[in-house]
Amino acid sequence: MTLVQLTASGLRKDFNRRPVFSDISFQLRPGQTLAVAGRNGSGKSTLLKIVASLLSPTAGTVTLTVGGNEVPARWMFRHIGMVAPYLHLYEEFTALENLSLIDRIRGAAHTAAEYEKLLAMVSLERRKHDVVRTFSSGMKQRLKYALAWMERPGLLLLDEPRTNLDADGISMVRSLFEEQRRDGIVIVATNEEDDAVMCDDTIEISAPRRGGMPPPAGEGS
Amino acid sequence: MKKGGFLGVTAAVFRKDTSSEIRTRYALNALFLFTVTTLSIILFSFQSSTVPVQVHAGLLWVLIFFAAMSGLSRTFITEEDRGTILLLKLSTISTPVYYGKLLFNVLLLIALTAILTVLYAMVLPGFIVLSVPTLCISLFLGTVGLASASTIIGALIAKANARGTLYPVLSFPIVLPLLLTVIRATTIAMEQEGWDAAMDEYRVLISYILAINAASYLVFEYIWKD
Amino acid sequence: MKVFQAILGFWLTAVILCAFLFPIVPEITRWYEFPVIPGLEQKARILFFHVPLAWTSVVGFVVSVIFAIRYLRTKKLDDDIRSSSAAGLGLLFCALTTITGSIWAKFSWGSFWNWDPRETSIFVLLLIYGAYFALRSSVQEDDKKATLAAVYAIIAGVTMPFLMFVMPRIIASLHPDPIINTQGKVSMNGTMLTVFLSSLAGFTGLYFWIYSLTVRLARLEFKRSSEGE
Amino acid sequence: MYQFLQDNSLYLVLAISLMGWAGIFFYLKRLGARISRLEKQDKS
Repeated sequence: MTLVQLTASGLRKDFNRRPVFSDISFQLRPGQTLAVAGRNGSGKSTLLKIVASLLSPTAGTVTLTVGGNEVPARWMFRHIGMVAPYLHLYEEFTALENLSLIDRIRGAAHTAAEYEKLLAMVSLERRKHDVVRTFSSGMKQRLKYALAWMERPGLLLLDEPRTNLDADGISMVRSLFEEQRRDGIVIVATNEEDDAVMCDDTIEISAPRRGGMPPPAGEGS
Repeated sequence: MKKGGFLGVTAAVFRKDTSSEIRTRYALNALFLFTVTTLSIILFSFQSSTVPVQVHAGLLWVLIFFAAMSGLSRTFITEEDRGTILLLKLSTISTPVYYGKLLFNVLLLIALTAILTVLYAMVLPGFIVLSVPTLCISLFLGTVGLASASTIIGALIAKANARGTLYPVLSFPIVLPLLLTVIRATTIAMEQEGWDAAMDEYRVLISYILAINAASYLVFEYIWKD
Repeated sequence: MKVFQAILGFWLTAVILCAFLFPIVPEITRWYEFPVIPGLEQKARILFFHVPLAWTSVVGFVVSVIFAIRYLRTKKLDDDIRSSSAAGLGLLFCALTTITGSIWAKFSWGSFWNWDPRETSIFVLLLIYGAYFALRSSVQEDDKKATLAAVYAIIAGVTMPFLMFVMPRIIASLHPDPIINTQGKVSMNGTMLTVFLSSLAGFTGLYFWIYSLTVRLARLEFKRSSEGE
Repeated sequence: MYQFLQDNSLYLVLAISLMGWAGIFFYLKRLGARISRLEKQDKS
């Protein structure tokens, strides 16, 4: 794993000229964790997507530095692992195929043993040859963790980390989280108090009100 | 691209799309049904009447065009619809994704064109070709050009609503110069001997392919982001 | 701006007067006479209006593509406003071209539409404009709409020259009818050419006048809609 | 009357064109003035 540092400054996102949030700044060094809290529709997911550079902000910048060098936005994905409800897997492939296909597309080539290890970590080793379409939503969530963890990313982004997970799954997420916070960064977007208290810091986002209008609907939290 | 290399990643995207297509047959089923229905409609309407050569050339390309319209946008639309595009975005940059999908579309359309042409020649005896090399070269260049244009428009359309109707509407003015040229080249193949009779047309087709691919390369980055 | 408008007003008035009042004679003796173009005679006068209209619709397209490229670079919605305004105006001029063209075609060639190379080209331009606005209307979000429209304008801008190049070669072979070629053989004398070029300049000026109005209006609308919410 | 119009149809077309152009010209001028007024309103 490479040591990364993340700086977000003055982030703001508008949808159709309607502000979702504005002026969000934070800085995270290796070993730091951040919780993003806020009501449904306040733009937690939007913020996470912007940090992952999946979406460009209306204003502000996100910079990721690795060993002191700034990573250009289009290459940021290399240092990011993400788990989110809106991130979907290739359902026509098996768990193992999902891992190996994405691995190849990432330009890396892990060994079969490493895939096995990852699948064992998320307790999917017995279903590795089943297509994802037949998986329960909890199992899909586990597979997403395996995908996010495969490259040992410097920056882990978790949106609603416990969605669909059972007690076992939640403790697995916990241990991943502890493992990551040793020298990596974690950002968690969550509604749950339990997740937020694990983190060093919490930022609360809320839509800048304009004449009492409710924040825009549609963009999932 | 350091690790894996650009070509390796492009190949990986292509492989992913191919095996996905083999598993799901989203495009293949649509294309197969399309071919069967349109060919039989043409067969019924022509019966045994003889038609001029140009009509055959035109008709063949109308078939290929609409086949492309029914099949080639899938590769981007399915990613967008199923939300897997985010997984791709988190895994690589725009260019290899574009070229992987372009390669997939080109090969799919080449295969389809080959099958369509053979079927067409078998079913309609009026389709007589004097120069098979000219026909092959024109079909090849035309198909590559059509697939290139369809791929970038497909990427565009995947982000919009009302895609089904919009796809041919957006594509038609873009591919019209290509279609007109390739129809002419096909007509030449049916009328004249020698593979170089349609040299001018080849030049136009090749420069069209180069131009549309250069433009796609430059703009795809912007479609990819957001 | 005032001066520009006054000059434009006189300029185009003069063009209209010259275009209609200068006599068309078989044998040119005086400077203000136009030569007879076989098959067109008095109908040749529409040339001074129809061709500039077609020209401006192409100008509209080019302006739209230029601002589309700029939008992708700057991501400022103002460039999208300029790009789409140019396209909207281009569409209007393109429609006018089609109408005047087919009226001319009716009187010269006997039918409203002949699929001659230029007619087909302008028709395709019309299709591109139509597709451009269809695409715009199918996207809700501003940024995305602007980006997709810009990309489409650029792709169309790349393929359009092929059409201009390919079309005359293809159609000529399908329509060997010599009547259709009269347009290609239009022979102008110096006076005619001067009036023609003045008209081109005048219409281009008119285009940019209307264009600046459209852009200002669109900006106002844009500002109002973002404040109104 | 009809004969007169037919003989001078060119002038008729000219007159119509001139009137059309004048109409467009003054319409655009008025439009420009109205837009300027709105722009001023927006600024203040």
